Amino acid sequence: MNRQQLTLLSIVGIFVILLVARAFTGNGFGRIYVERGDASFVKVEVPVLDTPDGEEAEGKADGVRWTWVDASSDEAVDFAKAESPRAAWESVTPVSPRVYFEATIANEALQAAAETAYAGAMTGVDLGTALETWRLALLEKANAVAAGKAQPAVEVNWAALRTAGFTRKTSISAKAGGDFTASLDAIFDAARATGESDAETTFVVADGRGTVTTTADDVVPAIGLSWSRTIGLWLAAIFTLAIFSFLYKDNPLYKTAESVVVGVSAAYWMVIGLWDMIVPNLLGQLAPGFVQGNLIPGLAASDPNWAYLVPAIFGALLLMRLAPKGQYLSLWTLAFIVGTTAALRMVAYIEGDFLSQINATIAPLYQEVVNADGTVNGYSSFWASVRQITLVIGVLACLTYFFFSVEHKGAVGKVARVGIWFLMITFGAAFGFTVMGRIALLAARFEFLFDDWLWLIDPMNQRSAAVAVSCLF
Amino acid sequence: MKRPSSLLQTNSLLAMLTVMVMISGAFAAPPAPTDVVAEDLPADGGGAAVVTWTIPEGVDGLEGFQVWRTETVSESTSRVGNERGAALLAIQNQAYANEYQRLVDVEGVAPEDASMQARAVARQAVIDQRTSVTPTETGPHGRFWVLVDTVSDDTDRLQVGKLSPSDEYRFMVYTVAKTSDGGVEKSAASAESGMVLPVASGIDVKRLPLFFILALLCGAVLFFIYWARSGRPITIRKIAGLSAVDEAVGRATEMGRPILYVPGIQDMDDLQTVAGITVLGRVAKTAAEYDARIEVPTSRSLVMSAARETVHSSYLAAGRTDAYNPDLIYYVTDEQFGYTAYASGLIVREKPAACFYMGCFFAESLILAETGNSVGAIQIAGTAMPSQLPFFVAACDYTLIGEEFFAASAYLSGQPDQLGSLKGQDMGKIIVGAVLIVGCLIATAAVVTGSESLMHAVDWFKGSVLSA
Amino acid sequence: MKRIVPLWITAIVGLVLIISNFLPGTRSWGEEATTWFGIIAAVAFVLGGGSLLKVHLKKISDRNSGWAYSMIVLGTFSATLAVGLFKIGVSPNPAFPDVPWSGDVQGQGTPFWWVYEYVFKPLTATMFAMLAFYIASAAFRAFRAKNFEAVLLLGTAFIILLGRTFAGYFMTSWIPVDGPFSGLRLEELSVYIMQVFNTAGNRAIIIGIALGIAGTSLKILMGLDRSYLGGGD
Amino acid sequence: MNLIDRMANLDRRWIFLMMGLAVGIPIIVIGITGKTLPEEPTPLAQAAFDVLDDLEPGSRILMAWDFDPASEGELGPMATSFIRQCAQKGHRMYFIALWPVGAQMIRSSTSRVIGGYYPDLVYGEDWVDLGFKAGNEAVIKTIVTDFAQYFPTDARGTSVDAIPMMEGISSLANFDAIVNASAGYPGSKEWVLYAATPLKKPLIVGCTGVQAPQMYPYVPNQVQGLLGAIKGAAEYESVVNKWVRSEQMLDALESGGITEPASSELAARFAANPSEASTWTTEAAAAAMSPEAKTRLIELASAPTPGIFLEAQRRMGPQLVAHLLMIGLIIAGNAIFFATRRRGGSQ
Repeated sequence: MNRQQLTLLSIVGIFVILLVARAFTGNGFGRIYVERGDASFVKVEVPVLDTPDGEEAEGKADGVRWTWVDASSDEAVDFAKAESPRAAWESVTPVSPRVYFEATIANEALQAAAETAYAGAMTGVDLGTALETWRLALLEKANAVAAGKAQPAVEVNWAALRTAGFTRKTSISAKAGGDFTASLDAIFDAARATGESDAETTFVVADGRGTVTTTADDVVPAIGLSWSRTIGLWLAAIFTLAIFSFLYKDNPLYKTAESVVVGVSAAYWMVIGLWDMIVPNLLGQLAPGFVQGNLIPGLAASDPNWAYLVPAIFGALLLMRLAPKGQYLSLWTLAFIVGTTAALRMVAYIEGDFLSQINATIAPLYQEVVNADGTVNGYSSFWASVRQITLVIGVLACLTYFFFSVEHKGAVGKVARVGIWFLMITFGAAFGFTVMGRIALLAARFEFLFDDWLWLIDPMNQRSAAVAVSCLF
Repeated sequence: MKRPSSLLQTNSLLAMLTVMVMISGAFAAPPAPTDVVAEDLPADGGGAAVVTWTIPEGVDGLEGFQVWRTETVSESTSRVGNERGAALLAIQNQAYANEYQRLVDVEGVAPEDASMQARAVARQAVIDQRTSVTPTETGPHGRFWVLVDTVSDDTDRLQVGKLSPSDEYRFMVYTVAKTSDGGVEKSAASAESGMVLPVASGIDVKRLPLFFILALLCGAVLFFIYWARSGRPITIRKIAGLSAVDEAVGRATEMGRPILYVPGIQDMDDLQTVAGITVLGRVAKTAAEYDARIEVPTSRSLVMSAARETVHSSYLAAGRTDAYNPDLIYYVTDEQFGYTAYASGLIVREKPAACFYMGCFFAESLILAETGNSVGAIQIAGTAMPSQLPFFVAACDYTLIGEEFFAASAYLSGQPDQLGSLKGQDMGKIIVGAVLIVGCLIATAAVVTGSESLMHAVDWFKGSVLSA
Repeated sequence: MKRIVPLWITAIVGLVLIISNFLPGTRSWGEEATTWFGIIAAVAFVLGGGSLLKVHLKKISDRNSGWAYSMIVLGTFSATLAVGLFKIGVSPNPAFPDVPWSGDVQGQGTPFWWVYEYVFKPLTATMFAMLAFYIASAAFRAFRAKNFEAVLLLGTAFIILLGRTFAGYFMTSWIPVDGPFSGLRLEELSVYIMQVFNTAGNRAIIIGIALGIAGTSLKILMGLDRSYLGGGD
Repeated sequence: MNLIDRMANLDRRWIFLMMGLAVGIPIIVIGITGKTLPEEPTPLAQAAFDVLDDLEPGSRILMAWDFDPASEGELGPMATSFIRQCAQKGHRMYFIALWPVGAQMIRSSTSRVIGGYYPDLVYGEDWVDLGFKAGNEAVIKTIVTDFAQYFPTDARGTSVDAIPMMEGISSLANFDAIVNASAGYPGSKEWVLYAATPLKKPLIVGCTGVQAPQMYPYVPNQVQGLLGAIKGAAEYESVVNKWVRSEQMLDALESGGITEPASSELAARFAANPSEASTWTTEAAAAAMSPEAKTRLIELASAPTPGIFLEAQRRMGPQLVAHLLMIGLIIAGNAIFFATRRRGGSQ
């Protein structure tokens, strides 16, 4: 076995060991959980408060305004009618695995508790007392179950949960996640008041025993695995490793990743350029009505600004570069680009760099540092002065090095050499800082692999700490 | 966890102060300033006005003056809008509370239903009363005023900035004086000034020093360009690394391997790319003469076409148009690392004998230089990116540091324009050196001798000439 | 004609932008020009995509070596472009649910966001992270203390590398903070180097570059430097 | 082949492996133990904090996020801490990006900090995301005098006229400070040249290690606060974390009925030594406090800082080991170089 193979083996080996260790310990890794819900909206007429007197903006006539509101908001409850236009789609919110785990533990505890029937007599007369006793007993049991779950279970028995009377709202939601007491209380409160918590979940007292039943047959779990994002995460991890594989040797995997990044980035820039710049800033000026009506309804409608035909034409000329003929026309646009940047930079560099840097360097060579009691601190003054003198000498010497009209001989040569020393120290500092930056970037990538993908570490407390440590030891 | 805005606090404080002032003012208010005149600040960039007034005679315990200005139209609109909004909101809340109370207490409606019905009634109340709400619009002289600034007692002039050049303003001034019991009192409002529009004038005088310095530097460059054009010789010091170009190209020819030329990853609007393309012209010419293959992957499509034209004319100049292959000069991607990945892959695959990195580089400098090093290529780099220089210095055989790169481009082109402008820039450096030495010495002298006039001179120079 | 028009465009645009700095009345002209510049810059992204398409289509049709990778480039390019341009899978803006194209294409959860989050981001970030490895390799093989200049460079780098971590503090923590030699503590020393030597060196570089940029800009605006139009003259 | 030759021809992949381990192992160790190295803020990081702290609450801060995922490792923690300080202080934040991917950086940092820890901030009143605009320095140059020209809408497609906090914003001059997180061009240098210098506005720059040395000459005239590389981020992060904790304790103390001067003094004391808070509440002076406020105070004192606000400080661990490795590699490389050269010379 030669050294190359050994290196490869070491690198691959480390990752394989990590992967295997993760795969066989804990409760899986590299998954993304989301909470699914409904985003539904309704168009209603609401009163307008803040229009200045006498100004009747469009759609704001008669002190009312047509607007879309969230279907669960107060406005929707008040003003929505049966015929009001409605729209809805699925909303997806990512949740950390911890929320999912906690919800699972809570639900298991709750389920275990709810399955325990109340043993004593439960008649209509002292139903309240009986319920309370039962509630406490169930809570105790639920707590015991939850306490025994140092390791969160990953499998959720949805059928059992349904039987236990769970609807999406009362059981597994990010908000109630982990708090089974609240869920249990909600059911009992409902039971005390009406004997019914909602249309589907029923608390029944029969034969002296209390049970929770449900008639709902398709309870959709709110929190669950997101396949698209989980696949995405694994893809990201594979791409990360594919790029790292170039460190060993150029290989097809790397070349594939390379091609992907070329294709994706070019398209990404195009899309962003179109939606963030061309549509609002160019089309929004040339065809404000169309843009406002179809693409950016929030844009204030105004009259077309025909001056923007100029950049449109320049843009079109630039694209002539792709055409088989008339490519020279794109030089016109290039001329515009070059002229703009040259002029912008000429003024800004002279003002912001040239003058301001001279300004910052001009200071007394003798710097007086005064103590709190008003006396001059000789020691500090000395060093402050040395500092200023060094700075001025450094600037002058480096400028001499960049002086091209004179050969570097004699006195000029000596000063230029001092300048080189200053430059080398400058480059050394740049080197140190650059190393610093690069390592931080690598650390961030490793954090992605170890944290998001392998779930080896958990600095953001997204999963329970027990899971992370248990897989290593 | 937001702390209450201190703006509110200041406002309420101000109101309290005003009340206090009004109360004490009822006894013996000091006289208001007279002759309040407002004028547009001449020769500025717009948005500034000067207010002057006459200090009233014989005011006991004169503290200073308060300058107020009128609201602009947009300020009025938004204030009025806010006031109306608040008033309507109050009406709505009141109507809701009344109706809810009535429904629950009198009609015995269930709370949920009551709340719904009450909201509908409240909504109707807003619609009904929307025209009856008229916000206040008062102040002295029938206007609404905004406090600009408070100035000391010996001041009779205030320059007001941060105005909108498209709005008209009037000003008025209050006298503020101390009362005998230690309080503060304010005079009645002065007569308001005439209308002033703080327009921009033809020339912004504050920026004139910048203009002159720009003209001086540009003049030096132009002078030496014409000096050089007239045929007078311009010497440029030897630049180590340039002589290596021929050597590198020669070696590529010997080994039969290609030359890789990377003109940076910025577009043609970056001057380093322009310099890189200039150097490319020279390298391509040498390559054409030696019959070496030169490959130029670019990160911008514009750079690609510029490079194609440059290389084409180089081949033309070398009389080798037959050997010119535009396909070797091509666009890869705009994306920095997409490009780097491609270029470093290319180095590994094609093993060029010589690599040139001339232009604007960022993080890819190290990857390219290190990869080039690993295939044993002669590497010559030139960039003005200070952050990338340490890596080129370390990993390449020759490096053109910063301005040296531009100088090299001038030197290689041999054009009088380029050389002349280099000389002109050197003049700029002489000016910098002189200003620095003189400036520091005068500043030192000012500190050591404690001379006020010297100190003022330095401050004036730094304040108005060097920071236009 | 081919050369004259661009030269005039450059000169006029440049002149307008420069005078707009000094004549407030012309400021709005400068604003217009810079806004147009931004739009053209966005069009340049389109040009970039178009050029990429052209290059790789040619590669595929010529069956150049590695044309299969060009297929991947084209495939990912068109897929990303499609989900982005047509806002596939994007829910409308909650404030305007009746306008189907009003949605935010970059919003979390959209297919375009997915491409960003799971393809673009890991790939570009990892490419950058590779620099840490190259820098280590360069440290071992390339940074030689060949001469005095190189010693200065490396020595400074050492001080910065140590001074900017806990190691520097640990190594020189025995030097009293308020004593006369406190400046020799590594963390102090690294600050001193940055604020004096580094500032001096960079200041000279900055001043030189500013002069160079002013000179070159002038030549470009006056039509003396036409290299951006391709060719030397 | 002897040892020196073998070392001189060492396959660079071994060095890659060493670097990988030097970074990877500390990450795992720190990730499991949760311990970070102590940070002492340098004057530059403190200055960055002070500029934002000295502004009145409600000040308008332009947050220019000019970076991409490639530099997120360095700049992400700075962005997080900038937002945290501004949100805690009650500043109004205006986010813009000059890098195409910067828009995503704005989204991720705001959703992490504002979404996760300051949910009571209202979009459009306390912060607004104006998104990406193409044009590099031309964007800055334009908005110095006219903001709406480039930004007719925010990133969500709402007209700026309909956004409450955009009222009174007509140009960059209306902002109180500019905060920039920058990974290159366009970035901090452009903000210095085109905005901070002509407008003389306070500018705080958080930049990558690569840029930091070039930004030093601008301090303190053109740049008021400079955070360079992950070290700058870690220092600033620790300053902000300490301040936020003492602010929260201050709230708890004030709501518990401790008078204002006493509570600010106490908050500073407890922030320096959190364990003191739990013992102090038993003292007589604490008797005035309500039990809820007491519990809250102890909770605040003993609660760990959330993981996302320790990102930079955690990364200082791998940083330390990797720096030592780099120094070792340079020394080893030179030792081999001189050893071979000497031998070569004697032949």
